[in-house]
Amino acid sequence: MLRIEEHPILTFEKGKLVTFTFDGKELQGYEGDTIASALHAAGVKVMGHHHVSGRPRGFYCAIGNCGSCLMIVNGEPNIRVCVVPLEEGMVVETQNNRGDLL
Amino acid sequence: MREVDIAIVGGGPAGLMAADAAATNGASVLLLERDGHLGGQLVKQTHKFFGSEKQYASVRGVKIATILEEKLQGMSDLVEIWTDATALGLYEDGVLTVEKGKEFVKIKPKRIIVATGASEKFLTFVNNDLPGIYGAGAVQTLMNVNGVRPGQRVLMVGAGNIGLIVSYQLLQAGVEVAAIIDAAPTIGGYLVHASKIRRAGVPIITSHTVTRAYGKEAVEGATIVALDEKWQPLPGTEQELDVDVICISVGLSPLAELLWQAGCEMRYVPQLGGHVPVRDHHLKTTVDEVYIAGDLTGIEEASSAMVEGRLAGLAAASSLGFKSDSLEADILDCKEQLKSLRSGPVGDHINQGMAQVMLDK
Amino acid sequence: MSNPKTANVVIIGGGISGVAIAWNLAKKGVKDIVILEKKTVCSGATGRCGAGIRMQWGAEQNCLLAKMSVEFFENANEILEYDRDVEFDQGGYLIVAGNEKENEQFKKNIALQNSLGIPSKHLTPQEAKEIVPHMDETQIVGATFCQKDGHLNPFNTTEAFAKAAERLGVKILKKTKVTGIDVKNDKIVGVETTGGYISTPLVINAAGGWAQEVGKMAGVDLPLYSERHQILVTEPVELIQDPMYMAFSLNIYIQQTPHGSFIMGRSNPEEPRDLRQTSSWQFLHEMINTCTTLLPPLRKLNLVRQWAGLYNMTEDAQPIYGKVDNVEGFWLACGYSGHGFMLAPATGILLTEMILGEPLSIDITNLDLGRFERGELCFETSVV
Amino acid sequence: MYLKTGVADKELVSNALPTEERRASGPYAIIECFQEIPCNPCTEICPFGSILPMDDINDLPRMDYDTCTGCGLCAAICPGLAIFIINESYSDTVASVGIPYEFVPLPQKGDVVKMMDRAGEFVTDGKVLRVVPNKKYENTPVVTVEVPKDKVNEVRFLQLKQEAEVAMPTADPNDEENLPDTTIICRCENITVGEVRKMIDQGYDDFDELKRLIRTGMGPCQGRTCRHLIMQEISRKTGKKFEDIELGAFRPPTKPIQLEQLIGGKEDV
Repeated sequence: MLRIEEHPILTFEKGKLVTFTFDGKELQGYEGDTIASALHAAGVKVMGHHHVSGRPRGFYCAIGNCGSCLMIVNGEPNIRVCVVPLEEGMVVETQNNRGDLL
Repeated sequence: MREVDIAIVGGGPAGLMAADAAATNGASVLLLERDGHLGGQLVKQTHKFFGSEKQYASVRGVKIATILEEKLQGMSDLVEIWTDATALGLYEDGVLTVEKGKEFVKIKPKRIIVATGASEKFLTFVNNDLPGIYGAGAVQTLMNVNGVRPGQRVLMVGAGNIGLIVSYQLLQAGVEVAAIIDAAPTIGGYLVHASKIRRAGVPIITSHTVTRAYGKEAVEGATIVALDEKWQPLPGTEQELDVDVICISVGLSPLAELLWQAGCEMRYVPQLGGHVPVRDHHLKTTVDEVYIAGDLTGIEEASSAMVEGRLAGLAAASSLGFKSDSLEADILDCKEQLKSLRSGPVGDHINQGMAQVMLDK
Repeated sequence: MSNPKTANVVIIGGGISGVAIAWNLAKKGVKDIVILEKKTVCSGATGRCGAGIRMQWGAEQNCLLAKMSVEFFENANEILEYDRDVEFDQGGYLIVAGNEKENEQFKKNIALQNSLGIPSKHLTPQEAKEIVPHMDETQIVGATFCQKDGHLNPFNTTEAFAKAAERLGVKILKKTKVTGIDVKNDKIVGVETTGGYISTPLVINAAGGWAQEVGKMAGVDLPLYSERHQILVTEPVELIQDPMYMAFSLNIYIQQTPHGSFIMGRSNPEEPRDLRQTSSWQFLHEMINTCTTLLPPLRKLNLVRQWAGLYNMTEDAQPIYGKVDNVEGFWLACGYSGHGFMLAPATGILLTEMILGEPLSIDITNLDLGRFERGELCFETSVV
Repeated sequence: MYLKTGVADKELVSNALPTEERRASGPYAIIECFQEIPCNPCTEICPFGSILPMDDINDLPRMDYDTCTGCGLCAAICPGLAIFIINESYSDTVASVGIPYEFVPLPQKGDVVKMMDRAGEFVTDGKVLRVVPNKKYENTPVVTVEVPKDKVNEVRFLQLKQEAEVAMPTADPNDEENLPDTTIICRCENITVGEVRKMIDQGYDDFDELKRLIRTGMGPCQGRTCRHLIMQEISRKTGKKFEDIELGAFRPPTKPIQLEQLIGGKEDV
């Protein structure tokens, strides 16, 4: 379990439980999570594969800059999941190409 | 077009102090913060700060952020705060473009204080793009903001203050730290930080670097190797560590993209962490309307960033004619504080660096 | 390696024109050619351009020059023995008409183009939509299309010429700025540079946006000005658009590169006429407003970067080719008004022929400097 | 060794101790702060003035052991967690040590904990005498533990002994070279070190030249991650000084933004 339940300095007030899907699988996170943090807490490290080399890509900069965590969210490609807040019912999918615009 | 006396880019320690100082002197301030909350790196700092009372010594970074934010909230007539607002461009006509939430906004400030901090340096090693390799900042965000552990067992690369502090935070979050390595022959961070991690059983291994990560879809381990006096790997000294996270903390670079765009004169000063803006003693750049504060003036501690922020805020407000009775004394106080913070052995390189980018004496 | 002290030919400017001329001259046996580049090869207008090439022009001469260039580009990798790829993507140019007047002009252009062997055709809005399915066809009244048009990778194309030229002995001095041109008795005798003096009887001004400045160094006030043009590029997506999409009446062009990113540029007569290469936020609004009206799904693309480059403009938006009559040894290959990249293969061939006194493959003598004094301008309307 | 390992040398520690006589007469604070850094809260907090005022904020703290009562406030406030409270005369048989401890779970009075030395090695078991939460001082609890008298200046940590030991060398010394060409240098565009090296070998020694030709730094991060690495590679291969290599252009925007958001704006243009 990657969620921190007890911490000597910080208290994490968990928000409402949020249900979303990742590649069709139902997962849960909390309000206040980014998509990336919820996936990470659920043990998902690979968020896509580079479209040329096929190498796995995951969370890296956490500030929406590096483009390493691009995923398809609610059908829209190239979403930087490290900075997008998790919402109830989101459909999150692995992106293995450059993203289909049409 | 939104107009304001002073726009401040960055709601970290420098930006918060700048906003406070400028507004206290009567200037209207728009404070822009990329994140969803103010504080910048402060909110990830669960340790108590060094320095003196004026720089909130012995208060935890995360609490300093709250204190500074509350001060600004008391000045809501003059200070407007935008979170989730990333400065995108600083154009030749002085217009600052901002992505505020999902909105593109243009601001025409009379003065701008850039306090964007720093970005993390990275390392080249085999498989350095595997998931499970994170910058120290990302680990802190995940752990201290989202409350999620980055993994089970971490190799920390870099024994500067950030590497040491994040290692300590990992331990506090219940994550094992397999080792802290650093290519340098000695520990770069404060030794009191090193000692408190070492006594918790984490080995600190100097003169070592990481040469490869391995793992199929994500990190499963790392190879480290000893370095000789010339920083070259010593054959036969390779060791493999079973870790699922490699945390990179090999230094910071001043994040000065907006200043480059605006045409500020920059200079490469290794003591300050890279290319930094040329400035005068009031932290004004070579572009008259643009002031600077914090890590982008040169990589230092948050205590100095706060004082610089206050100084830039005072100076920018003063240049617009906003002057309280204590202005001169306040500016002098900032300069004295900076001098004092930089007077010890750890400040030597900062002073050497500053001497190379000062416009006035 | 020290810089040469003498040269038979000095070319000022390491953009596509300069390297193309150098390669052609060297191929014809000219020795001791030096290219002077103040920054790095391709760092000026070439490296900032949209790199499109089309044969769909309104004036016969331009059609012929472009056709010559297309034919060259089709085999550029082989001709230049390039080890990478110039990425000539012949996805065509779809040029849309925003009004009936423009549409009628297009039909006349097609007749001319077809008579010259250019396989362009006129399309209805619905036919155009079949080629670019994500367009809003209600925004246009017609279009023309030529499959043989396309775009290249400007960096690789320039490198291909530069390397081929170097293999033939051309010296490219980068980070070497020309500080003066030495003219004695109305004759070129040398060039002063930040890397030392080079004696030479012949200087070619291929300085793009800085051609006016270079002219002044030789005491010639060229009828040129530079104008900023801006471009933006997006994050890549899977390939959805083959042709370059262009609208003269709206002053825009939009293409998807093989890499997947979209590159789009827009002209604006109000852009500053100086050597500024800064970007503006106004451009973003104007470009994106137009782009998302014409091609609505592109609104979901992510902007990665914007930049600007210089168009070197003449009064009739046509290049100046040829020598300067009162300064012996001073040659011009400038004033492309935005088309220098696509014309480069022809520029290289024709300027070489002119310099060597050979018969011209295409008559371009009317594009000389004298036309401005004679009042014989050569207007071309099909421009962005 | 201190600078290499973070473990203070014996001499440093013994020099910080008061006289034998003072050590035997009641609790005292020991400040294991051996590096001049700008920091002075300990001098401000001490109610007895036992930690002498500093001339310069970078000075090392100095103790007046005659007035120190071992009250523990300095241990609670020290940002470096470098102050410990020692009572060698806690009883006739045992001593006590107070250790600032910022971990969970927090031990309770009466718990028996493992006591570690400055290098995290196990020394002895100890019984927790009290836990002061120090809410007023930023919640740095000080845990006081009963330990054998001869171990009191050896132990500095409790309980959280990690299993983490560095594995023995297993890698093949004839492994690939240190940084093979296949290593990724530009994540966004998936460019390898080998591609960069090949270009540098051909004479390209400028960041923007490489950017144009092989797209390093052209991706969405705009070189934030790779710019320095590429410049280092140029420097390494050409021998050019890092500062003599041009950094290349920085262009707006600082991060990608969806075109949709830029629609409109006519009122300002």
